Amino acid sequence: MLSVENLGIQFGGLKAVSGVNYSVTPGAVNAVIGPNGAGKSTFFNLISGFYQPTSGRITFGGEDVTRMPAHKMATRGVARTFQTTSLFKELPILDNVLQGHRLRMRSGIWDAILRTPRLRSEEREARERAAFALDFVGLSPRDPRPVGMLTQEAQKRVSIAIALATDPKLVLLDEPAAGINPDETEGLVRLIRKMVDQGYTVCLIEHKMNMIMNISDHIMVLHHGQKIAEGAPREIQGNPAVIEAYLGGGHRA
Amino acid sequence: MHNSAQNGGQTGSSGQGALQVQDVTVRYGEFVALRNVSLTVNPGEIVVLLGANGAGKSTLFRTISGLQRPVSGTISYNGENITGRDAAEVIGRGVAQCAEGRMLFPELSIQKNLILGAFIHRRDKNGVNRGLEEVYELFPILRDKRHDAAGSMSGGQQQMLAIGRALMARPQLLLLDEPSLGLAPLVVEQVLEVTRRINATGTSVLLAEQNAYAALQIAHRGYVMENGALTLEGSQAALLGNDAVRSAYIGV
Amino acid sequence: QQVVNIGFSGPLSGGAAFYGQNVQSGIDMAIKEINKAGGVKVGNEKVTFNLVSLDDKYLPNETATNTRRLLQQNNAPFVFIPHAGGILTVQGFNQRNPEFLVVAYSSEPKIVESGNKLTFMLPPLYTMYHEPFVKTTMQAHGKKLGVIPTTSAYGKAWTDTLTAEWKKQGGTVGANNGVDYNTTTDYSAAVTKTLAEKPDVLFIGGPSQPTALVIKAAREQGFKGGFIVMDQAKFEEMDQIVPVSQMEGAVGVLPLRDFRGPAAQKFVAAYRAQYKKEPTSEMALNYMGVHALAKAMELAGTTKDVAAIRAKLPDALKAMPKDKNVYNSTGVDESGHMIAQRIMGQVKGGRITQLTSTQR
Amino acid sequence: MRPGVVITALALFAALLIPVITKNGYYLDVLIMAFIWSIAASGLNVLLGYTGLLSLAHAAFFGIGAYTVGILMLKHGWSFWLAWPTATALTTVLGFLLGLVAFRTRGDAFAIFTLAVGVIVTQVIARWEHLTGGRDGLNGVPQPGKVGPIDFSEQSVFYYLALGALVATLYVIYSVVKAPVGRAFVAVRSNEDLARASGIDTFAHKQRALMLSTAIAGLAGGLYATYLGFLGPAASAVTVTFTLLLYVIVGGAATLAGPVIGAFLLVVLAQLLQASQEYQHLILGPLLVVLVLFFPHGLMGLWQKATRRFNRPAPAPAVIATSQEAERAQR
Amino acid sequence: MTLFLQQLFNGIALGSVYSLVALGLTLVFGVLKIPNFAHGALYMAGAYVTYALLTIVGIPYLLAIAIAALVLALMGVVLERLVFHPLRDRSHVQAMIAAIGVLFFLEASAQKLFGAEFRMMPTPYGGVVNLMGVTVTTQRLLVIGASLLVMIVLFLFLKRTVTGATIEAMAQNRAGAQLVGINTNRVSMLTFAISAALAAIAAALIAPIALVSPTMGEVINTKVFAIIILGGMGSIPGAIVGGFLLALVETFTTAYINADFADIIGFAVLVIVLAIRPTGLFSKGT
Ligand SMILES: Nc1ncnc2c1ncn2[C@@H]1O[C@H](COP(=O)(O)OP(=O)(O)OP(=O)(O)O)[C@@H](O)[C@H]1O
Ligand SMILES: Nc1ncnc2c1ncn2[C@@H]1O[C@H](COP(=O)(O)OP(=O)(O)OP(=O)(O)O)[C@@H](O)[C@H]1O
Ligand SMILES: CC(C)C[C@H](N)C(=O)O
Ligand SMILES: [Mg+2]
Ligand SMILES: [Mg+2]
Repeated sequence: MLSVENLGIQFGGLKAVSGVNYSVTPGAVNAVIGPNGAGKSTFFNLISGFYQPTSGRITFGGEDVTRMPAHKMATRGVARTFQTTSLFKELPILDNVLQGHRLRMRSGIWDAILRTPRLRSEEREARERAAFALDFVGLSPRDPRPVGMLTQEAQKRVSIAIALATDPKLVLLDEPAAGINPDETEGLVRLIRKMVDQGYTVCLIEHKMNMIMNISDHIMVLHHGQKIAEGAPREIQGNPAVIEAYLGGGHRA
Repeated sequence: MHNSAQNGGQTGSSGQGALQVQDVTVRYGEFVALRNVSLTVNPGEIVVLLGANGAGKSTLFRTISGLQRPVSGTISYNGENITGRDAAEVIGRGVAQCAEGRMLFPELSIQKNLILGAFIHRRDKNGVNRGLEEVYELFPILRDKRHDAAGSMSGGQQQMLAIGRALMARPQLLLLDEPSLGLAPLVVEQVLEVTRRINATGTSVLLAEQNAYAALQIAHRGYVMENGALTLEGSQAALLGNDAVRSAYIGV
Repeated sequence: QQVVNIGFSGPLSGGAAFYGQNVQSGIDMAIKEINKAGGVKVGNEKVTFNLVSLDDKYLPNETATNTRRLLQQNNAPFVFIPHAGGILTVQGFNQRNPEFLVVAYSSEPKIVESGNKLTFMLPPLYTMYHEPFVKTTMQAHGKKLGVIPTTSAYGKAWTDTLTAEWKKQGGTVGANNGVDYNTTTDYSAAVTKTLAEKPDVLFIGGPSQPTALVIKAAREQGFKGGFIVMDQAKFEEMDQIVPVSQMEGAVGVLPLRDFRGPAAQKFVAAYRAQYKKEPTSEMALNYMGVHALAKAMELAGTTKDVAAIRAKLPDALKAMPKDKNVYNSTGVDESGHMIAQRIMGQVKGGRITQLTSTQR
Repeated sequence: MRPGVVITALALFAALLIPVITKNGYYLDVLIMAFIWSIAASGLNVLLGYTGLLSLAHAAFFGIGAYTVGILMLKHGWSFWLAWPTATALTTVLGFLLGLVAFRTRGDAFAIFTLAVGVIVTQVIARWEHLTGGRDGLNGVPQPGKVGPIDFSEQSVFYYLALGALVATLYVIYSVVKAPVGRAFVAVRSNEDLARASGIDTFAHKQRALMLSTAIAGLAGGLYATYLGFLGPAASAVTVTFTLLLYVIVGGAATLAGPVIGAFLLVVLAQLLQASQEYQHLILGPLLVVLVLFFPHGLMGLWQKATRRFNRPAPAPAVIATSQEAERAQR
Repeated sequence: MTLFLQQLFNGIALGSVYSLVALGLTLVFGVLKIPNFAHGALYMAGAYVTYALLTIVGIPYLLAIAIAALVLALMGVVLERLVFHPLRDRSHVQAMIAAIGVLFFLEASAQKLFGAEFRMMPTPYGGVVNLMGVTVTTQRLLVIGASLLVMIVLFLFLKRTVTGATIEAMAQNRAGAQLVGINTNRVSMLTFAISAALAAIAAALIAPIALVSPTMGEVINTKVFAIIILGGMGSIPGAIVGGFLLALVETFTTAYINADFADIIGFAVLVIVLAIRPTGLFSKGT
């Protein structure tokens, strides 16, 4: 699975992430928490290839992927969602999810013009995959509306479906429960559980502590770009450094 | 649970700093961002607006400030209808906003940011200078860095500047949109403390927060917004005691 | 009673609009004159003319479309075109069905070299100016030539042949510092560079007004020598921009108004009265072109058979009324080129005077 | 059957019949030029409409295509049928090379970068006299030779060649945009970061879109050269790109028919306005403003609104990010 | 050496005009994010208004420039209201197309009103001074002096006055400007007014050297776009530095290579700069 050594990135003078050593536990829900600006999203950006680290090493499945660009990371099996729901807004659900399978296709312009058998078989496969992903998250492929018009909750599901359509091994979810109500959060928790049950590894950033405590198998806490704690939910909840930095003095969990 | 503004200073909705939002609906294109939202801020109150990311808090704030036009509903301030007025006019009446994303002028100096905050009082030079003094009093760090570009400061300092700039308009009602965003817990406490002090001088405050626990500590009343609609309202104590609120916004 | 449409496709908007309008006005004037006189008699019929002008913005593809429109919608047997690109383009189809006569106002040699049988070329070849221009200025000022003409296709062609002539007569030629007279904002940089070579004579020219500015810049920077002015620029337009005194020592085309001969004087007076501006050879040659065509129709006895009309052109120029023959043309040569007197001028002693007359 | 399909079939049928009905060289000329401009505008649409990238060097590729055909036929005696594909291949390769550098920039910077490239190409054409004839241009580019009994120098026959090229171009674009590769173009336009996160090699897809678009520009340029017979540097000028851009926007970007409708409308309009002479730009200018103000998605936008059924992507709303989006992207 | 100095002087004179025109364009881009392709047409209109005031009304040169600046400011406002304000939230391409429409209209109007011919703008500053072998014409001195003066006044206005600060504020954060009570509509109009006035002043200053014609704006248009891209879109120092840089590249190319290559090298410099620094010289890093 994915692991990082001494990972760091600097923006100008700001060390957004520094000296992080961490391994994702396969087949589990791995949570990353920490105060605003702690570097959580930056950490995701690093391990998904969006940012190039200024120090350290990233390996995935035994391969050194330290400077690999984002689209290649996706091909290796690292899929992600964004903190602010990010979709192909003017496209309908199915087209959104079909984009997620593009990385598994080889057909290009000539296949399109000549309508090669490869194109047709890939297209069929993509549709099957999209149907599977949509079914997994509980959405219908037939909704013709642009996804920008769907509810927040449905949009979150679409973004997860896009990620699933890429055939990932590891799925990074950046605040998937932000912007949805407690009931919907329940649904999301069930969805994430189902993902893990089906063999996906999930890495998750969340501020909703009840959700985190209830769903995660393992938690890492970032603060000022550094890892200040790591462990099972129980340990983290009781960790004085975490309470001090994140949960807050007044927090009674 | 219903309105029980026990701590809310003087009641009555037409005194200074009184805001009444009635049945406001806002759309972005075909997306409905706010659905029939009604809310009140009484003079002298701190009212907190809780809600997750994308619930519509900022949209409501933008609408009150005149940056966004509602498709229906009315907003009145001190008994006067201000629905759909220009932002410049709204602030001219005493409603200032410290907006999400801070909305600073990053390349201008801190002092210039503050002076622009007092844009509506620009002819009153003495008043502007007095305002500057007050803000510097409140946030001494801003005085030290007053010639630096706003964008060069750390997030927390920028947040102070954003609040300071809103105060320069000498508002009777201050809209604070997630002032704790991106701030370390310690700074959050500081900001909330300042909010309390501003309120103590008679300014009403409408405060949007995700950091519900901390916000509720200083609020008199609060509302909960979900998916563009208000789903709960109540006093500080009532909200703190509510299970749904605790599970959704505080964590158990 | 028949009305024959005469086509014109030239720049009427954009940077070259002024030039296009000048040409157009010469054609227009001749047509009005003929019509006012009751038209011409072709066979047994009275024929009058109607000008159909289309804007081509100096773009060859627009010229082609315009020309097809003039042929199909207006049945025009003649199309006047004042730029080489457009002319060369329509020469690609003017000998096919329907046939039409291209009336070319451009002195680009390729136009007649191609051997197109249905082309009537109005201006004289510019190469006729070279020998006398070079001789005069080299004698008066010295053997070193500075080169700073416009970089249009026409300007380049002029430059090549003129500098060759200058060398042939034993002079030396500086670097080509040509600039695009249509787009340059400030000529001083190019002038400074040219003057650094300490030339005795400057070869300049493009549209009249920028040409005058180049003279102005050269004089400001202390240039004392003479100028060879390309025939595109007209003294009578340049003196609107700079005083004649600054143009001292320049050779170029004699202004039409100084051309001796009754036809020219009559034309100048009539043109000024009608169009409230100074006529130049552009107007005059196109004016002659229309009169020549009218005469050729008369002689050929047809308004449709353009080959026959073309065949009668040499006779037509000889037979045409003397008071319309502004440049005393004596005919049209084999290749379709009008043979006319164009008198050269020079600025001497603060006045524009005749240089020498040559015939082609 | 969808109304769009019916209308397309009718339009194609009418287009096939026209040379049978009229031999008027002017009408055919206007239509042939409209076909050629439609092809070029469709190429621009691949990039601008579907992929969201504005290249202002489009006419430069049109010009390069035209000059390639012109030079090969005129100076080297090549057959059109060989020169034409060569020109198209060359513009494709040059598109690839442009992309290598240009895709370092984004948004407005990309547009202006390509603007500068366009200006340079025109200037080079105007100055490389030895090759291009410089400002004199190239004269006498031959017409396509005979193929069997078919004589392409016959205007009405050439008409079918131009029409065929347009139909083929539209078929290619149609096939591409509904295939995975073209869907990925749209993904790049819609949300480049998400596209990357979903494993789409956005650079490679931008390259493909650019190459397809420059190939089409070269194709159109080749037709132009052989049809007109004369080439000047003006054919590659940036003003030509702007004209093509007008066709795309007025007709409707990111739609198959938009650029064609725009080209036909404006080419015909320009001919009608010729009658009004000096007033043509006085009318055309304000007309453009009105079109943009009131038909933001072009004429096809109107059509889609009328026949809206959510199963097709809406036309590209904002091709270069609007100010708000740009601001957001910076944060 | 003299050649060098002479070309330096030529370059600075030309650069002041480029900078002035580019400043107007970059201001509008910075504040409104509109690439105003009609900017060159405003420049042209400014020249004609000055020309008309001088020759038809008979007003002295400097006064004519001032009045022309005011007239153009008004035109700028009208343009903003009628065309660009309604398009403010649309894509740039649409604003560009609309601007091209405006350009067509203004050029055609100029041709209709004044004819297509080049016109010479008279100036009272026809003198020539010789400094160390360098020819210094009074008009060029005026161009440099007046441009510098205008730039300084503009700078002081932007930096020292509250109204000026509103322009900068809006450029940096439109919503932020609205929030502090700045009437952004008014600032938009003001920006367009200043932009058009700057173009008019530049045109009126250079016209006695360069002639007046309906298409005079087309050439400058491409150049000033190149300049503001070179300098960084919306950057004020970028416009100034870019303007002088392009003018100097042009004059020195003319001087040491070939005049005919001035344009090509100017744009090549742009391409190279952008290839290395995609966002221009003075932009903040992305
Ligand atoms: N591209 C960038 N350039 C400069 N600074 C950046 C960049 N991306 C992130 N940062 C800075 O790095 C720090 C960490 O940001 P990050 O987005 O990772 O925080 P986070 O932990 O995800 O916070 P939140 O919970 O608010 O999402 C912040 O100070 C942020 O401003
Ligand atoms: N300009 C806009 N155009 C379209 N949709 C928008 C726009 N601004 C906001 N939205 C959408 O409206 C909804 C409400 O957004 P809003 O910013 O008001 O939420 P919020 O409660 O302030 O959230 P946060 O906690 O993230 O600040 C979100 O779904 C958002 O995506
Ligand atoms: C000066 C003119 C006679 C040149 C002409 N316009 C041409 O294109 O050749
Ligand atoms: Mg984050
Ligand atoms: Mg918000």
